[in-house]
Amino acid sequence: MTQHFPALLIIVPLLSALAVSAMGWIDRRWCFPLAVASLGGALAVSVSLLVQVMAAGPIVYQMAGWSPPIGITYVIDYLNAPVLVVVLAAAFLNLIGAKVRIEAEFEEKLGAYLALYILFLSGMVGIVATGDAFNLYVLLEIASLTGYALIGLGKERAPLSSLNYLFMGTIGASFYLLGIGYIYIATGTLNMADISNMMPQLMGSGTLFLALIICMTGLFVKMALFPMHGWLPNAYSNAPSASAGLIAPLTTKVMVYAMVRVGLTIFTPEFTFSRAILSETIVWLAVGAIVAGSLLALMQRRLSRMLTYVIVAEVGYMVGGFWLGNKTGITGATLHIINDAAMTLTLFMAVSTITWKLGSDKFEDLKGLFGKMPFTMIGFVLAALAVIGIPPTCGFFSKWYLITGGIEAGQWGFVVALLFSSLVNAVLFFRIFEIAFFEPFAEGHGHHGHGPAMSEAPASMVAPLIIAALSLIVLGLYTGDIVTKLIQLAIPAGIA
Amino acid sequence: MELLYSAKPLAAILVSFFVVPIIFSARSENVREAWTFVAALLKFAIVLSMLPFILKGGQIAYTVAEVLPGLAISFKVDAFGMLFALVSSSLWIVTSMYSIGYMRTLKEHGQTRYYACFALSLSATLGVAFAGNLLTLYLFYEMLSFATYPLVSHHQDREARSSGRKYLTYILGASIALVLPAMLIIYSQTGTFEFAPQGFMNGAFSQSTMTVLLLMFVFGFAKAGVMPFHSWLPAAMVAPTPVSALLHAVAVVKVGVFCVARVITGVFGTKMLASMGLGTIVCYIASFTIIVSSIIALSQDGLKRRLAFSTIGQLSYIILGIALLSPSGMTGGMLHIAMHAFGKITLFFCAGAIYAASGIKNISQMVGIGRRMPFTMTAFLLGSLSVIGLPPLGGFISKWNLVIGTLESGQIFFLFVLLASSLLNAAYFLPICYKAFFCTDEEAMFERKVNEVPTWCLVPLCITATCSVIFFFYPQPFLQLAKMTVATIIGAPMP
Amino acid sequence: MRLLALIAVVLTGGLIIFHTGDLPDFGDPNSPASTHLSPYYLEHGEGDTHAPNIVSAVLADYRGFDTMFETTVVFAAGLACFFLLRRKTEPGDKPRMYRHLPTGVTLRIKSGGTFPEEDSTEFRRMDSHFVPHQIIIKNTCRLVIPFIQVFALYVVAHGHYSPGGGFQGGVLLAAAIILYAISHDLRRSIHRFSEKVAALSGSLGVFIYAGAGALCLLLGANFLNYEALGPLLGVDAVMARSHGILIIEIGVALAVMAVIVWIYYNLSSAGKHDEGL
Amino acid sequence: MTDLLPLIAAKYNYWIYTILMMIGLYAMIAKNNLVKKIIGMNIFQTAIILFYVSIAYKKGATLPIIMGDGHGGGHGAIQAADYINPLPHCLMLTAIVVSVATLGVALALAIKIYRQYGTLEEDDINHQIRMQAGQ
Repeated sequence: MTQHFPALLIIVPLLSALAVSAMGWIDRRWCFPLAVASLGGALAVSVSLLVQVMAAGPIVYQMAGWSPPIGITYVIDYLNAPVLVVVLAAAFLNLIGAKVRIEAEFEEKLGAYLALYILFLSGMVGIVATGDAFNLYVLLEIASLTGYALIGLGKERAPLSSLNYLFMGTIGASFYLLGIGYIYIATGTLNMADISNMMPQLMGSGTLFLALIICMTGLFVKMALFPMHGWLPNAYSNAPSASAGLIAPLTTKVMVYAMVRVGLTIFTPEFTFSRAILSETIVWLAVGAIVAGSLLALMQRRLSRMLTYVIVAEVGYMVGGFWLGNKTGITGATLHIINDAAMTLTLFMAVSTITWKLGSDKFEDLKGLFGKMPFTMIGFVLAALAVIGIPPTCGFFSKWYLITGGIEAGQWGFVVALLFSSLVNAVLFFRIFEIAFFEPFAEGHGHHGHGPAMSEAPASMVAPLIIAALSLIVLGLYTGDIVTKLIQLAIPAGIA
Repeated sequence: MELLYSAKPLAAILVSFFVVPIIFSARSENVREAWTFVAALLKFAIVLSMLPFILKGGQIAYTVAEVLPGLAISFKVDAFGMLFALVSSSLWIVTSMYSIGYMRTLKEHGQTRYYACFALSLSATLGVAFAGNLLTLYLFYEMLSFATYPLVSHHQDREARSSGRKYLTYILGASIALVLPAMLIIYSQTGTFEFAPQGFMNGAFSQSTMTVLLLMFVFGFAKAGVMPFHSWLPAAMVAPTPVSALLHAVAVVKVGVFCVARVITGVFGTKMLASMGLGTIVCYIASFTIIVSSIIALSQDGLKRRLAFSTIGQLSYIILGIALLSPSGMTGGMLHIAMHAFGKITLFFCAGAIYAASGIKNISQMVGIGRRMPFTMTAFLLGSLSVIGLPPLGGFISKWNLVIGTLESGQIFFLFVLLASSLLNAAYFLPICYKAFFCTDEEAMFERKVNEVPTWCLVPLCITATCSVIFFFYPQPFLQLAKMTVATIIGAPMP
Repeated sequence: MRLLALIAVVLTGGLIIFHTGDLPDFGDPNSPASTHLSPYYLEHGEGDTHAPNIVSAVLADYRGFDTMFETTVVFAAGLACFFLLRRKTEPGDKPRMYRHLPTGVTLRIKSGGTFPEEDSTEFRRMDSHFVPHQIIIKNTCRLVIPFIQVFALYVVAHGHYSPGGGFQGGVLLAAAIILYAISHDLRRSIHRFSEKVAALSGSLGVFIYAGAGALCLLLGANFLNYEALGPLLGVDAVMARSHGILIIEIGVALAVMAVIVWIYYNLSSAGKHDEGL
Repeated sequence: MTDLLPLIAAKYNYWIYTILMMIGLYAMIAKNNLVKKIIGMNIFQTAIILFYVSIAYKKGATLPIIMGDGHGGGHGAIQAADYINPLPHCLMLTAIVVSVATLGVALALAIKIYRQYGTLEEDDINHQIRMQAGQ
């Protein structure tokens, strides 16, 4: 059975999404256990795949039994095995942490919500695992479509934000599709490995260069790289918390992964980084993203909105790191995919816990939270330290690689932007700590109506949060292993 | 040189780390404070158990995890680290005792958080002392910043808030903006962070780059309080006095100078710096800080603020000593870490005792207090004499070595700096003592009955004052450790 | 904003058009797209799957995994529309309108009054004041709908040999039901093909597809490798692929029909499931 | 200009799809009405579908349903050049379904927005949001 694990990665969530949606009509009590079981199962499968890959190298799985260029393949290699584990673990933790909220907010539509949740996840997992350029598009659309729905049922402006997200998402995905079309014109195949085999003969091809630009543009829109980031803050901050905790950690990160995949596996690094002007432009865009994201985050007065701008800046980290085009930079970008997913997960889970008890995430409502919700705040602090980049949390180490990569490539703008953003992040989070630490808790302002006394959130919310927060330190301490045993093996030869 | 692999350094660091959950879950105050003592004694015992081996000229190494390829979180206990670890772990015991008296007398809130953060800070301090490479050093340096933030802003009022903000802005801002980039630049060129007796730069940089990098470190470790990155220190004096005492006379600021000293000796290498003449630049910066801070201290009326500026000046003694790059200068600088610690902590304890007993913070209101609190003020006198550097107190020994160091290196200018500063020290300390003891009855400002502070406060400050005296007559093992460090650096045989 | 949009659009268009020079001519049979991979499908497709319609063969077999997700996309859209729009009908404290069918009289029953049974044949609930009684349209549609459905089944079943397949057939089946909903009214349609049935058969349709794939996996072959079904169906490997295609086409048709109807229910009534358009 | 015209004539499919796509894109960015934007989105997606389908075309070829009796007889080996490329068609079937699904969700969101604000004009909605924030 182990040889079928790459397929199980997708089948388990897909079948259980169907079962959950059916159970929503038959007996709602079964929905949640089923969802947890399926995500847990998929997580176990992904961990076992990671172990297999580390022991025996990449695994290729042929869907429908057709060999690569003819059929669709799934490829689990050093690059995506850790990403898969992180994606599934994040979704799993968030699901458990959000149980109370989901059951309270979507009572009637529990089945539909959980089914969408799992389908979104299976889309994400598929994007990460697939070895076929077109299959990636289909999965991208699954993830996007379910994402629009998960966001759309939020508060106030959520439908409008979600529709704007839909427009931008569709533009992004369509550009990617168009880029695949150009690749197909030039090579006649859709299999990633097959395309990269043909790349050496097509080095000077203008069509492929256009395809690269179009694919990348599409992915940049999807990952909200500055200046195409406009949809993200509204969509994420108005989404229901349970959805934000799923979508915010995964979407941008998986899109960055897709960028790495397209850049390294489809186009091969020799081609991707062959035009200095393109790399240079994109690195400067990333610098813009980092600076703009940080400054805009400073202007926000709501916790969740502030975090969305932090995400915009983080996207700049990863895109810039990748397009530095050297080994250190790409290592940093890939490492940051994993670390940033964990950090964002922790932050959004903490915000979800806070809003659940407090009913608000405006800065002025956060007074005295250290005293009232100590465990939640410990999780929040750890995540904040990781975002600022304080050792031994994982954020420090990926930033380390990114900055070193910038120095090696001589991209001083990028280095300065990273340091600047670390400082701004420190200001951002300490502003909140100050409010939560110094100001006394204002009794009686609008909390969620769970009894008169404000207290720590239920254990089912706090425990996953603390686990996520501790994972930040664990990831940090295992950076060496992750880099030498996985990421460096994933980066193809031919990169300085 | 013998190298021993042992988890003892890690154990010493983790002792106070593991006590944090226990402190949080303790049922009563007594249990909580008992555990603090257990941790402090245990920590001191572990450190002490490593001492004989180090004194024999050995080193103890331990690697926790390889976090980046070829770059590990690792510990290496050498003589210099041992010296610092001894000072901070022994003083934690005394401070814990003092904290109990002080915090209970003033009925401070949030004591559980206080003890927990204190324990964390000590973990971080020992981590810095035992760090085997620059990455580990930086890691614990940052950890210390965060662990001390709740202590500095303990009162949670407006003043504490703005001081806390200033504290973090300076410390964190400087370390992220200056130290981190400098580290990255060095790493990208040399590919290593492992401290070496003669540094590991090996001519990877030109002189101008070296200058910039060195200055980035000297200023970036803002805990060392080199001007103009000093003003967090007076601001941080809003903290409860035990915090000021241990952290801002011993742990935090000494971590700063320790880091600077480590970087100068272990990263750049003294020979390299001497050949490029970079030590002198640092000496001038330190001299400037020494003189200016002493003059500012003269004008301060708040006792703790005066002590703070005095600390800024004394820290730069250490940097000056190291940067002289001469054997005696370095010995003096390193020894001053210990001697100044015992002297200054006594002074802070006294300031806290006065405040706890009478509620007075300003020097101008302390006329005649020596009659009411004779033990405290005697200790204060001893402490100030030590800091000024007069015999028969420990401070004399370190200052003597510093003076010899300036002569050895032939830089007479700094000799005058030291002498001028000693005079200034005397000028801002001795009047306090004088006014406290010698005044007419009319001048005495204490109508109401002021008694000596509780025993829990009094005993610690007597202990540290006595230690200051003892170290004059018997400066071991600190002198030995400092000399061993210098011997390693200059490649001389072990003393 | 408009000017900016125009500039952006013209620039993008210009960039794309600028590169057309490198592209193969329209209809060039020697372009890489037509020479690398596609000849394999054309030359071996029928032999491999026993389906002369190569598009069906590629869709349902060679790239069957894509198509499974295509069906899932449809299902997800159905779920999304339901999730976003559906709301519970208000409790019965508002006045309701009923038409008495034999007489054509419209009744307004105040809240608290006795409402007719929901499935009453004499009374029909109305939401607007005027609903025309279109007997010609209704009866024509009634006549046409069975033919549409039979044709849809043909399209599904004959997808191997002619243009057609699960999606097309499913859409036709859905069109028949939507035609019924338009010509009669949404309530009647929901009464016959309820939301729950739609949702469940949507799941079931995708389940048939994914389940067939998973069955192959349980039988020891790769996911969606229908050859493994051969022993079960009592045919050889090539025919097993052919039958496999049929099975999943049926699943697709079921899912597409149910979900499109479901989406229509929600969109046309803005989630209230009342009389509809 | 003399070189350009035959170039356009030989590759007119690309010109048509590009123009169509840009019309769609322009509508998505510049139009004020949300339904018009949705229509623009559909045009945009359709343009890409046309692009793919035009890749598949080969001069003188027929649709990819293999002629013959289907039982091994017929006229010998199958010539790939006789049939147009089936792969893009298959891909576009997927893309069409995706665009229909997206359209459905977009309309659902538009209905929800209309229910909330009573209008589909974007500047009206933004105005209302600003008014709410101002209060």
